[in-house]
Amino acid sequence: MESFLQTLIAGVLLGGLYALIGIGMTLIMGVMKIINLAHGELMMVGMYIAFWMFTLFGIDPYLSVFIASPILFFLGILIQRFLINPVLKVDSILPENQVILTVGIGMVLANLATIFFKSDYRATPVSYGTSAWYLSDYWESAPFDLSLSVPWTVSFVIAVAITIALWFFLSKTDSGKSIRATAQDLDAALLMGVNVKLMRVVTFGLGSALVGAAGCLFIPIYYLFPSMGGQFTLIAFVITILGGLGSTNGAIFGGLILGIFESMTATYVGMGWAPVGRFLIFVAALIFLPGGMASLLKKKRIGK
Amino acid sequence: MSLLEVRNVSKLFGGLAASSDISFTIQKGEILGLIGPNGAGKTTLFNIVDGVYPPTKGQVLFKGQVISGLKPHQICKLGLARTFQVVKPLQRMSVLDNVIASAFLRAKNKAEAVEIAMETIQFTGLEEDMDVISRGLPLGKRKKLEIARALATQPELLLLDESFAGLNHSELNESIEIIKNIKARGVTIMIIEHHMKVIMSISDRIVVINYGQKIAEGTPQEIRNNPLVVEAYLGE
Amino acid sequence: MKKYLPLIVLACLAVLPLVGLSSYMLHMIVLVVMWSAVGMAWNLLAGYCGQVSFGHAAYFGVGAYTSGILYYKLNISPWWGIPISIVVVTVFSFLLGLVVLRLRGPFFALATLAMGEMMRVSAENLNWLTGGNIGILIQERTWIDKTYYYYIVLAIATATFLVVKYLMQSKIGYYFVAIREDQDAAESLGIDTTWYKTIALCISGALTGIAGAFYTNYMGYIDPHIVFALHDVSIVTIMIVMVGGVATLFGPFVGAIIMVFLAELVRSIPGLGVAHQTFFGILLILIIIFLPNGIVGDFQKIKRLFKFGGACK
Amino acid sequence: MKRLSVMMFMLSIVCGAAFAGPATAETLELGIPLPLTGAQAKFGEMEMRSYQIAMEEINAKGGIKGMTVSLNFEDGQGKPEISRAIAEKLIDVKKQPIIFGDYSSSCSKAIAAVANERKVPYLVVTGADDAITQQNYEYVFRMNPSNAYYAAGLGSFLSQVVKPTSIAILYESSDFGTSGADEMEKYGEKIGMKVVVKEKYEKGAVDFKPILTKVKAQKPDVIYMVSYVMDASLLMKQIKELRIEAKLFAGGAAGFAIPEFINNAKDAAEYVVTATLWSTQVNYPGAKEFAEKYKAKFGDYPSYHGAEAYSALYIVKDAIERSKSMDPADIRAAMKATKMMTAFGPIHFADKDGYQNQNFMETLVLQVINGKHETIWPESTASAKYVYPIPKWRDRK
Repeated sequence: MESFLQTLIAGVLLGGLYALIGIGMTLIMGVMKIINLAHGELMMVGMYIAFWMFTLFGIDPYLSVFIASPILFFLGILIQRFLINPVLKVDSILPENQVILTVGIGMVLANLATIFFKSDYRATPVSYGTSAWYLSDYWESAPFDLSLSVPWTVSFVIAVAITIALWFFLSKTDSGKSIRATAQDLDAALLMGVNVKLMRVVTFGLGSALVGAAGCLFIPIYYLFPSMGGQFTLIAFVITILGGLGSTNGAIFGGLILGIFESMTATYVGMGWAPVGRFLIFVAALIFLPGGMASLLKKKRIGK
Repeated sequence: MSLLEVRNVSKLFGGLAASSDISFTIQKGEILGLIGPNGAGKTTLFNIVDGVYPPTKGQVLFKGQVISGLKPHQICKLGLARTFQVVKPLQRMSVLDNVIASAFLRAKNKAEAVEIAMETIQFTGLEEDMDVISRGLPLGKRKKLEIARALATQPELLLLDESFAGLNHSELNESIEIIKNIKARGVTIMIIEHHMKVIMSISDRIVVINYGQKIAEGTPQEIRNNPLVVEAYLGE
Repeated sequence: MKKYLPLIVLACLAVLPLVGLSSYMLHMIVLVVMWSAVGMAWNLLAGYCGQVSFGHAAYFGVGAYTSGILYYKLNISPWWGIPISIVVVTVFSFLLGLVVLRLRGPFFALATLAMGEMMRVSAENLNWLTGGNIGILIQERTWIDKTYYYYIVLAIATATFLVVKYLMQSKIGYYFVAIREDQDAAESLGIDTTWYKTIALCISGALTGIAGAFYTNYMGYIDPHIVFALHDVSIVTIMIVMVGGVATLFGPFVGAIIMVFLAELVRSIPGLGVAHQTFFGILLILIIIFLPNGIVGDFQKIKRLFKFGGACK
Repeated sequence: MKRLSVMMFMLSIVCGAAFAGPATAETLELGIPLPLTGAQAKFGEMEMRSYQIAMEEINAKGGIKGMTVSLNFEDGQGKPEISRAIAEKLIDVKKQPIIFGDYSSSCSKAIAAVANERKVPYLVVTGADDAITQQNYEYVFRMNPSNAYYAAGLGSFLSQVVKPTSIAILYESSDFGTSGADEMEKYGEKIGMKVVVKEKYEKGAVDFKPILTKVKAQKPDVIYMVSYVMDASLLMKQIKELRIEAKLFAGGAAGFAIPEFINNAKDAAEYVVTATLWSTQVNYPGAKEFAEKYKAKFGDYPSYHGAEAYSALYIVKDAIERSKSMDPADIRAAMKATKMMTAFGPIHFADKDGYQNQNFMETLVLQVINGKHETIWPESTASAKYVYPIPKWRDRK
């Protein structure tokens, strides 16, 4: 029982953070229909910003969210405007050449980080890094002990807050609605007079800003080195597909499912196999649930 | 025995009926026109016959054999070819290669495929544009290419989906000529068309659908005088 | 001229070891030829048939491990891996195809990517079969002189080239390209798209597997991180073809020269240090932006650029 | 098309010219393959700095046989085929009479095979896989103990001080992690210690809590972890967070022995012991000086990887100076006869227990005491008395 609950807590916390990484990618993939293999590298950039803000000025990584996100937003806009857009415009036999472009971008970002910041492993030694709340501290006669890590919980809460803010932006504001329209149906959006070109630029910026924010939330609980991006790119893919392209709600569910699934596999099957499980549900989602979780959510609504 | 029989076919998309309980037959050698207002479900019906969608209810029989449930390529092999309303040329292949690709269906080797393709290209009057990469073609020629490609599979029944839309006057006449020649070769044709004058002049019989239902069937003369049809078109 | 180009290139390659190249150069050339074989195999599936795979490491790795396991488990010469991998990888590709070929476009790409990663993690965990992370080390390599390896890999690459060339001139080739251009149209023309995509996947997989089996023999050591690598195998393969020229016969060869030779050259520029990757990354970005169909694919464009110089002659 | 082939021909000529650099008589140019980019770059960088320190010292004292040493670092990116290319280049183009360096076992294996085939001595500096020196490779020498011996010191500490009855083993999915875990399992059987959990994880994992929860339920006496770099600190942070009480938390070198471990895990690192090959407090001549020099220059103490690289250059210097000529065969003979003291410890390449040209040495145990790595075992070289039993998490402030 203790194992199960503790694993569940871990899974939910992890899932919330995963979701934030995934949302950035789901927006980009949904609106632009491109595969961005530099996503993890953008997160790495966000983490370096948080790291230096902490090291040089003592700014808490959580506050760096407000610094890293705007910077990443502009970086994303620059990348989209000057690198990705020209490639999307040209006519090539395989549209996937944009993927190779993002590989190149990722390679350059990671290598620049190596040159400027060396390949040292970095972490922000925040004071609350290892503190936790314990069930037994509050309830003396608890039948078992559960713990809740402070930084994990704070990161999770901020991730949820950002997600809610994003949801408001997408569903209540005009530009948000335009982005959603572009993601759902490009032709319809064009007909409705949405400035698709602008929306693409904004979306890429937004996606980058989100993953940058995720980077800031990760650094108190994780660490940092230049070539760390790849594994997070893969996780973002899994969540995007699980959740459904372009669906933020889907990405949240996708992230939570992945987090809980991975934690449960680690406890009850073996952590070495956890990545296999991850990709197994990924492929299964691709085949049996082509619209992702978003399509399930929609179906239910129609059913009512 | 009729060449094609559509038997009580219905198709639902998420609760909405795109076709409901449609039945008709096509006899060997005739040209059957399929008309109806926009969104009446004509192309859906083609897609059902062609195997793109399985029908929700009912059956399609080709040469006495049930073909609903088969895949498009299997149906094509049986001798039923189609064109698309939104033309789908194989963009980066030349016109000749486009036609060769489809001619392979009945050819034993490449030489034979080329032979069939050349013959089809001459038949449809595309000789001059043979080596042009197909996405560079003007719309009229792309529509012709669609027909040529379908013909190269040597079908017994040809489904033409708005092959005349967007053509200018001379192209229109050319295409009508081609259709008549196809008929002369003994190929049965089912055609969707908006151009009333054309459809009335070339069809032997016409089926009219509206809101997914068949509302009339008969010779062009009968259709012209059918009050239901008039209402469907005027009522728009 | 164009007709004889393959023969001329082959003849040049065949006499290369005779001009007294250093063992180092020969190693680089072996890698170029091996990667161009992998590139050609990928090109068949992606460039011609339009199914962009991000998981060719799966086939490469299964081929490599076929060789490795023969040696490690059965004590058979790993060279047998080359013929046996054809069977093993074909069966493997067929099974994989049952799953991934249901998907199209970017979804296919992502599914293959996941498959490649799954194979890597499985190889890490199946200790009894693959030796897990310890990998498989072949005690004695067959020859010290690289010339033999070179001729073997050249034979593999030539065979791959001929298979691709022959297929692309036949009915199958037309069908592949038809599927790439428009799958629905192809289906309506009587092409069994699922079947032909499976054929493309199996042939492409088997050809990649042969190269993988060669890798085991040549390098003498494999482990899951090396042969099932996402970046170092799957993506490098894609880059080779994209840079060289998608859907061209010579593209993979030119791409392999760039990705192996030029990368080594850039790496060796004195004083560049670790920045060589930035340099090379920018080079890749420029190629993709200005030559979206690769060097061979957009050769006319390059020619136009140099026309000015040509007129002065 | 013709132009293309001409271009390709030109390219190959340019390549050939660029690859073959001349070497002057007064300088001894030595190329060293190292992973300077990619996931292993951290260690490549540390080794590069250590080689440079050694080079400066040697040059200040007149170089090797009167020649000034100049080091070229070649980025192998941790890819075996590139490491092999570098080795081929050094042997074939640069005619370097001895090869040394590279970091991972897989790259070392690729170089070892080439070196032995071409009959050029190769000194393995950090590659730990046992198989490297079990191949009857005459020309391959290894200065670091192989994986099987990494935790020997820790083993004796366990059996003499802790006397545990059960152990949980967590290890990363790499050759280093796998063989480290296997060795500990074997050792556990020998001393009657039950292995209650043995779990592998994908390196770079974010969340270890699930696997740790499983460990917690088994209540092992010792938790032994073989991890590279930062996984180590994440593991300890999360162990602290879950308040898993074990008699001892032990690491198998690598990640637990680098300074980043303490910097990152902070108070969670306290009292953790780890096996190591070397520490900054050992009494070997030059060890402390090297460590201080490194810290002064780069702000942090090196781990054993740095000491290995630093000493490697001295071993090479020693062998070249004793060698009759610059012929690889002579240098090999000199290498074989090596018997010297370095900052890393005594070096002697022996053939025993199925190994060839392998340096066997005593390995150490470190414990984090008051936020510093202290050498605690063997007691002869200890810089501080070990703390055992360790306090419970709940009782720490």
